[in-house]
Amino acid sequence: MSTMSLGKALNSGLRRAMEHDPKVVLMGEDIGKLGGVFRVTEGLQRDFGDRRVIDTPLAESGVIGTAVGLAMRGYRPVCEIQFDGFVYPAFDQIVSQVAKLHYRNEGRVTVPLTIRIPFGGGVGAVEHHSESPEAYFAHTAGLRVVTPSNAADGYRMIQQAIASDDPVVFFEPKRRYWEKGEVDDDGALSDVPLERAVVLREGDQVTIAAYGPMVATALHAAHIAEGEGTSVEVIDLRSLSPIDFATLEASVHKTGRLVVAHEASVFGGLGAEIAARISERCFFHLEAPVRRVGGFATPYPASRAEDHFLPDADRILHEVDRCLQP
Amino acid sequence: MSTMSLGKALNSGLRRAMEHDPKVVLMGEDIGKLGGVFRVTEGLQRDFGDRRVIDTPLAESGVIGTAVGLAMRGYRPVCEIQFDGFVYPAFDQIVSQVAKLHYRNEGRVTVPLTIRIPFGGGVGAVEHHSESPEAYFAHTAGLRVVTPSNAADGYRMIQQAIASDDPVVFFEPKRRYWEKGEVDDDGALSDVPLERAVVLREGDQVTIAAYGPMVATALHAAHIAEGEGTSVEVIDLRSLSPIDFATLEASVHKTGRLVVAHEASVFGGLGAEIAARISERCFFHLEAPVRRVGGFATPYPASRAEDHFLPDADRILHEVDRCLQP
Amino acid sequence: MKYPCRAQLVKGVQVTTAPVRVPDTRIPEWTGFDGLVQLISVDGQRTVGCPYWELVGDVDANQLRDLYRDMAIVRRIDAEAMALQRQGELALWAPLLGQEAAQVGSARALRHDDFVFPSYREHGVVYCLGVDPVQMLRLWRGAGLSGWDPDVHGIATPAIVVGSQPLHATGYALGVTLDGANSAALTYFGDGATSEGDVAEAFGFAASYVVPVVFFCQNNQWAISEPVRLQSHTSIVQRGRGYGIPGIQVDGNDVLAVLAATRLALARASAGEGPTLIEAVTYRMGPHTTSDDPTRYRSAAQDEEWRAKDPLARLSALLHTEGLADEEFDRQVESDASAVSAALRAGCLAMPDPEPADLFDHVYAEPHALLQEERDAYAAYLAEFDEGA
Amino acid sequence: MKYPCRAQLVKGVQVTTAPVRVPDTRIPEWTGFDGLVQLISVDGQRTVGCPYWELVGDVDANQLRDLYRDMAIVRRIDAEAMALQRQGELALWAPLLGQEAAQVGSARALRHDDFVFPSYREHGVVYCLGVDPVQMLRLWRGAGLSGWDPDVHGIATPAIVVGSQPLHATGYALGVTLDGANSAALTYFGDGATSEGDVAEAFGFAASYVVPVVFFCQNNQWAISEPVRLQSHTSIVQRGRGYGIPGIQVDGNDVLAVLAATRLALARASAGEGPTLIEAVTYRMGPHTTSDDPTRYRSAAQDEEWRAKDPLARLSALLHTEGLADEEFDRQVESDASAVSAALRAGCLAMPDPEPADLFDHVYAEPHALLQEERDAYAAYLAEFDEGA
Ligand SMILES: Cc1ncc(C[n+]2csc(CCOP(=O)(O)OP(=O)(O)O)c2C)c(N)n1
Ligand SMILES: Cc1ncc(C[n+]2csc(CCOP(=O)(O)OP(=O)(O)O)c2C)c(N)n1
Ligand SMILES: [Mg+2]
Ligand SMILES: [Mg+2]
Repeated sequence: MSTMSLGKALNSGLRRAMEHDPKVVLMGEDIGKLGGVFRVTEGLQRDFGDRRVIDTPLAESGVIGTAVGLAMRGYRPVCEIQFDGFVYPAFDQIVSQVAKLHYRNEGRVTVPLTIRIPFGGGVGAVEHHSESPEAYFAHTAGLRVVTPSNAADGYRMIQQAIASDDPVVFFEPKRRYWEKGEVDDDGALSDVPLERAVVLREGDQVTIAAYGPMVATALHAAHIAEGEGTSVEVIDLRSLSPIDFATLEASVHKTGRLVVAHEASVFGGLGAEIAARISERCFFHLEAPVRRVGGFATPYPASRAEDHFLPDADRILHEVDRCLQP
Repeated sequence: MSTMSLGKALNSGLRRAMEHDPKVVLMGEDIGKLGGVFRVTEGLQRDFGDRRVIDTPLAESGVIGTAVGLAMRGYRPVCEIQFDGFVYPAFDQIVSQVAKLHYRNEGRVTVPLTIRIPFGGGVGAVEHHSESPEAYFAHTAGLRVVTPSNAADGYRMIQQAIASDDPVVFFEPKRRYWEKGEVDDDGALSDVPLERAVVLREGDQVTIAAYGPMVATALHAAHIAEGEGTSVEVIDLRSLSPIDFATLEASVHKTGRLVVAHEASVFGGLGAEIAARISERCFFHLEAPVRRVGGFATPYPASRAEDHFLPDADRILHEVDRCLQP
Repeated sequence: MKYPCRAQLVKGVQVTTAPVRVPDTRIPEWTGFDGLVQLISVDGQRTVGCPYWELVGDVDANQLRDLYRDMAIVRRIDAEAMALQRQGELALWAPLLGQEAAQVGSARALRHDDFVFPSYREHGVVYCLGVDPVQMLRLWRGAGLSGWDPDVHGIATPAIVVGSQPLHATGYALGVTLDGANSAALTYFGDGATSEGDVAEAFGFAASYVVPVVFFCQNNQWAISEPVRLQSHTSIVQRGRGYGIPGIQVDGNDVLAVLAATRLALARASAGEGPTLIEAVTYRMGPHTTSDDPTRYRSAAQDEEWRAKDPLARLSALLHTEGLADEEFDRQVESDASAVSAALRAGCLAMPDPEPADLFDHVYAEPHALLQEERDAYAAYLAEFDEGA
Repeated sequence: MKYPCRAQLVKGVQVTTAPVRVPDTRIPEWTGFDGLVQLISVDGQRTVGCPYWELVGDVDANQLRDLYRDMAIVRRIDAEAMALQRQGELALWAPLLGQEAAQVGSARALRHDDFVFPSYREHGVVYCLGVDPVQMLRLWRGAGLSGWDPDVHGIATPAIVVGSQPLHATGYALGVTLDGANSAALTYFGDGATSEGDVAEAFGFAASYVVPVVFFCQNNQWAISEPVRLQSHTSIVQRGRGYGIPGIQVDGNDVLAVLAATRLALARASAGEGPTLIEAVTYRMGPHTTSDDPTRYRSAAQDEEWRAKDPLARLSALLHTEGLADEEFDRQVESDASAVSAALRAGCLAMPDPEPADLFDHVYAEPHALLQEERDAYAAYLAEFDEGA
């Protein structure tokens, strides 16, 4: 065990994956000498060479499209998209090729691609650097979508994503890159499957489901609630496609109340899928309607207004309270 | 009043809009001499010239990106994307530019763009020609998303979309292009606002909400249900962003039951947003959980299997029945 | 009727591997050649003085006849597919009529370990790589989304999204380089595709990484209703030069010239000299697809002009004037082609439709909870009907 | 301290409209010029023999001094912004240090009705178009997403998505053509941006439609940590030639050469000759942004080499050796620059933060039910706290 930041844990996980499988190659803008703008690939080109850690020309569709060809040649490419807002030029290659090649070829072709995307706000950035596009990818059949919320998961999940024979869109909560945690980097890989959600905090009155950057916020809210005498259960979804509804249902059967939190706009966000399915499956268990808290139906605002856009513990607790007095 | 197909109604609506405003220009692949692969722009280049009906090079991002520049110069471009599956190369220009320019410029710039996209399946096409990507755009703040289900709406809504100062993604249900209906092409423009849903058939036991190509299927299902003694109300959403929840709520207050149908994959589709919001707002009115029927979590299949993928009246009625015996 | 399988390709024209045929030292000279590469004139005469002749010096009478037979069979496959579509057996078909030389000539230059990324119109290439023509029809019939195993035949499932495949070829070629292999990737695309950003990005990546990829553009003058001039006011080969990618403009209706140019490009790739852009100047003699109506946008005169340049007529004239073919040969080719088309029709009609359950297969390579749930629910739903009945 | 507003631009260097200065008959000759355009040598001497001198024949001592003052002020604005960022007043800043000549030279060639589509680094251009520097800081401070009215100043809000703006410029230029106007659109982008498919598509559309757009690429040798060679093994001007777009490679640290080249390109545009690609060869002397650490990827030696080519030092040397400037002038420029930076700092600190309610404004131009609902709900939510307090 050692203590490290999420960013460092991802770096260690990438290193471990590269040691483990010579077919793993990293591609992206500025990932070589610079080590990526968030330093997640720091030192990897130095140690594995520029044939395994490849700086690409400045073109996202080109990064993903060439990675598809590499995968068809037997490689396991891990592509870095520099920021959430810059994945869109690659959208066609991801949605029409990466997601569909296995299906199109009836299983004869696999595309074990991992697409790393630092996502979310809260870092005071300029436009296009704080987006949460996960719903676009989760709605796209053929892709798996996951996001770690802490260093331990970052270290494990990046290796699981790379090892998966399916394409995985791997969202990294950028504002949590610097948060430290205990990482089991000497032990064997965790046996928690990539698509499993985990209960991070037990409670019996209200369940909060969150993922990525909002998990820490949800835990904070639960802590405050406890002080106010409310027992809140917090679930870290980890996988956004598929979503582990079994874990969510079990929790809601216990609490009867659910609040879903994410940074993305509420309208058409993943909270909708969760609220829809839980409302259907737990129809007779819900004491109150499922509440969603998230971004507004606006583009991501100027950074000096982002604290209003981003759900904080107060806004989550506001919905928790509404669940308790419907 | 005259009777015409949806395709012809759209053609007439485009013509009317071009006559009405000299700043309206059409752009797209093969829209000139060919009149578009579905002939929706037939005869328009002949009558308005190749400076107002512009064939573009084969590049979707280029079509939308240049249309943005034209809009900034004071034009009102109407772009045709040849098929649903070919809008993705333009995704970045649509999501990062078209949707955000007005907000970015704090209202000083408007982008009155209309993006026409024939969408949906059921026409026995090869891959990429039967997709339903509406959820991607509905989840994107800054865009309006609408879809007509019949000739009368096609004629009116295309003119309303073009007249709107907001960018509108205009989905055309391609398998309904040839279905005829009464069009009020001599009277004044309808006063039904673009973002309003309409009740196409009244009923008091179950509400079916559908849009675009599924509206006819929903009406058919309602007709069968009536024969079986079940009274079904059918709502045509028409606008997918924003969604007219007031009309939906009023209906559910009456019926207490809701089935949402669309061709897109259920997981993360717009049915989720509708089910989530109605389950929340009508928590104490719902007699049964909101049911969703739609595409599976698979890419669009080979056309000889599409009848299994696409919801038909039977699959809708299956959910109607589940609502009646929860 | 048998079809050459990948293994059998070790016999015949196509195995003349470029390294043997093309001395590296001569590559710059040939690459430097400026102007249209043509070895057989429109009226079937061998042109004199073109240095590319040396690249096909090994092509003897037998091989010339093989090339003709390939083109004749491919044209017949295309005609039969058109007929099947008109009869409702196929959902759609994109005819290659007029592009037989561009496709057969380039395909026959491939080495056994090269890999091809085609578009939807390369039926002739698919045939040359040993795919059973019946399997070509599968995606056009809507019985599946693909037809063959890319690894068995060395050719990917056709790209329908215009311009999406050159990046895949470039990435594959990067893999070839990382493997230290000396094969190449070859990708086909059209004149219209050159406008897509993805094709430009492929040029950029290939030039930057100096990978063994051949960009083979069939400039058939039209992108559905749009003439090539709408895409570009300059020749397509010039596009590549902007990236430092040498271009070869070849008469796409001259099978020998195409064979020579493609061999050169593959040799450059294997010699570590990076990408080459080949522009095969040809013509789409038929409609864009069976859904298209060319009379709306192009003149009969242009069709006429190009019919005079027919790739088969040209080679046939050469074979006959040089006494390399006689009526017996023509009869033989005719009967071979008939056999292929008969088998094609029979195979098409016998092709099974997909089963409902197939719908849920191969979305993911690994188990997926939601998909399993939907599969079970749909099976249960269908079962209710059976009970009902 | 006043800033020239759009109207005032009718005085000064920048209004010498190309049609007047550039006789259409001479355009082909200048465009045909091959090689790097340089009018002032690195050591501040006027070069001899370059035909581009004629394009700046009107630039007298006053105008030369104006150009120098512009560059000095712009460099000071940049330095002050860097300082403000280091002090936490700005979220980020992308310095233009080293690119003053490329930006001032090109901006001063603009006619009053031209329209500019810049990237995030064109602070010098924004200044020349009369925008209050304080407004430039707004988006970098996070106080808003933009800073000025594009229509008032003839310059769009900077594009942050690399490569997205050349298509906008091309579409705007198409609009100019449809209007029958004779102004032009000019767009700035970097060497790295040339790899993006959108930039290639812009070249393609502009060449196909022959529209009045100038593609101005500042090749500052780096795209964050990536050297230009990773993007292209050929010169950037060559990219344009692949589309039939003439290219002018100019010494980007020579303000006069840049002024001349841009005037020529704008003249071509107005003469109906279509797009021109200008590659201004320059250097990003600072970090990519305040978040960057160039020591990780580039050598001090390269920095040294380029410091010797400093665009300001060069013009200053010329002004002084030719007796067009004295210490008094230097002092005056210094005090003008100080005044600008003092006003900049004051304005930055005084800049108000956005109000919560602003968040919901201008998402749509027309009423939107969901947005109104969310706005009201959030206002009510905030109100609860006030009650609570
Ligand atoms: C990205 C994309 N846009 C549009 C289409 C529709 N489409 C199919 S083929 C075609 C024309 C292609 O022309 P070209 O590249 O010259 O190839 P050809 O059909 O002539 O062989 C178009 C516009 C598509 N398949 N993909
Ligand atoms: C589409 C996109 N991808 C990545 C980025 C992140 N990014 C910002 S600037 C930059 C480098 C741009 O280099 P260049 O085009 O040479 O312009 P310069 O910064 O040198 O002025 C990158 C990769 C972005 N803003 N947009
Ligand atoms: Mg073509
Ligand atoms: Mg640069």
